[in-house]
Amino acid sequence: MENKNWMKLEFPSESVNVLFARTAVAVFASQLEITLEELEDIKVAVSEAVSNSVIHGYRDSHGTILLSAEISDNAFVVTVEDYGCGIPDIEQAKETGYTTIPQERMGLGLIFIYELMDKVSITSEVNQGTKVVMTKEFVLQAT
Amino acid sequence: MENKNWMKLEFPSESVNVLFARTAVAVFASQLEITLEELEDIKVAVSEAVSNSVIHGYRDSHGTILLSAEISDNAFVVTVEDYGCGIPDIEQAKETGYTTIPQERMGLGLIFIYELMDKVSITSEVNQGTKVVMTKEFVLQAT
Amino acid sequence: MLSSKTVDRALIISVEGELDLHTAPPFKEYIDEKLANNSDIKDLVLQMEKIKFIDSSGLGVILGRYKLIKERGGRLIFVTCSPQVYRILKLSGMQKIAYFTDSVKEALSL
Amino acid sequence: MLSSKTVDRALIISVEGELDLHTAPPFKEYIDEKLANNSDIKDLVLQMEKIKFIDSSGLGVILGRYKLIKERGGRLIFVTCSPQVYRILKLSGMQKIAYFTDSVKEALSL
Ligand SMILES: Nc1ncnc2c1ncn2[C@@H]1O[C@H](COP(=O)(O)OP(=O)(O)O)[C@@H](O)[C@H]1O
Ligand SMILES: Nc1ncnc2c1ncn2[C@@H]1O[C@H](COP(=O)(O)OP(=O)(O)O)[C@@H](O)[C@H]1O
Repeated sequence: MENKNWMKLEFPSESVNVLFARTAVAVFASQLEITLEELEDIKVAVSEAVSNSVIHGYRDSHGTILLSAEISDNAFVVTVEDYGCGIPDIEQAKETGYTTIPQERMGLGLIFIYELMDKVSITSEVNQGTKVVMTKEFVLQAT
Repeated sequence: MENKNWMKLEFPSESVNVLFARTAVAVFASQLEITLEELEDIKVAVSEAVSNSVIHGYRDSHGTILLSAEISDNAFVVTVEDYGCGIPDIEQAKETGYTTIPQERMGLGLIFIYELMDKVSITSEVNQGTKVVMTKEFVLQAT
Repeated sequence: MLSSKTVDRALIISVEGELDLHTAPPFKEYIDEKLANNSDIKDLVLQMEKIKFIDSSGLGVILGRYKLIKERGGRLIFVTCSPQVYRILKLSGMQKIAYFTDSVKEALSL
Repeated sequence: MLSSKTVDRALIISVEGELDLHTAPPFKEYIDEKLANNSDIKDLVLQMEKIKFIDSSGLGVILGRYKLIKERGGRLIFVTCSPQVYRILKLSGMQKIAYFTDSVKEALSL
């Protein structure tokens, strides 16, 4: 790899694309010498963030989801962004078991993201959208 | 799938991304009930087009490659686009064995693309870039 | 992707593939129909060997089914989880409420 | 990803993975070094069983090595190509210049 590698991916908020998104990120990440466990952590975190954009961000609508990944010296950074309804209270959303769709969901998605990734930052604005930046740190050994 | 599905992917012109590009397209295409052979055709065609953007389009430079895929009623359409040096004479470029890097290349890439896909359209402008649109036709059976 | 059989009062489900937002709903419906059609069923035995991936959407369905069979006095029993899947199940505290075994035979003799 | 041995006057190469723009250059260098270091080598035997993917960049390297061993009076022999790989090799007319076999033993007895 001559330069720092990155990728940007865009797709509509269909549930079938959750698998596509996490697999694409995993294929991109596999150029790094990371463990199977780290790769699985990233896949689950991406799956949660993209699922949230599909079911919450675009709950009563359809829209586009932006996914990007970037390899830096010692970290793999994934960003999932939607232009959906936004989160009014992020601290509340992060609580274990908190969900706005209690009849269907368990409120574990954000918990998993924080558990599996090393750094997480969520920014959101009501009716504007939500952006989740997730970082996995490691000693980079590019192949 | 409620709507017609699509995806757009962007990445830098590094050779390591050729594998990423064809695998991402294959994962996206796997939501269709296509044969292993059709999937392989698409993978090889994407690999050729992206390789061409890396080695020819951005021969003396680095740049961004755009890859998109779209599922329509009876076809899978993949587009590979670069903003590189362009092709002065497309008819000549399509000839078997024609290559501008004869010490390294065999001039088979475009031949393979035309052989493996059902419809191909190439547009190019010198110093502006090249766009290859490749279509695989089939009876769509979305899962 | 889904198959099942009933032995004694246990519903044994074999799942294949990836359990996420897209595949969890048919998985849920499949189990709920079996439970609705046979009120004898108590235990739910999930053969996880061929599950390649699970996230909170998949877990949510399993936790929801756990509630249903608990009301019947049944238990939730996992058979042959991969290390990756087990890690994710543990994140949700599943090991506190469910049983983990290495074979259906072992699951049925619990 | 690459290993080799020499039997009689044949260089037997085992390749693994995907042969494309990124992996073709080390593949080329590996073979060229073996050929340069041993002028006795005539035939090139490629064990293709573990090749998952090949495109024109991979093919280009193989066609280039074919030219080198042809000058030595050698032959190019493929062992156990998958149907997918064989289809792509055929597109380039490889079956007109190379031999296709099912085992190294068969390749060496040609
Ligand atoms: N992208 C998003 N857009 C809007 N709301 C979101 C988004 N992501 C999360 N939320 C809100 O945060 C809550 C908690 O999310 P999460 O922990 O993933 O649990 P769950 O998905 O089970 O509801 C959701 O119920 C939703 O209200
Ligand atoms: N994206 C591109 N940008 C600029 N030139 C291109 C591009 N794709 C193909 N070409 C030109 O067309 C020629 C033939 O391409 P191809 O058949 O793929 O053979 P090869 O890659 O082996 O040269 C190339 O040598 C190059 O001059």
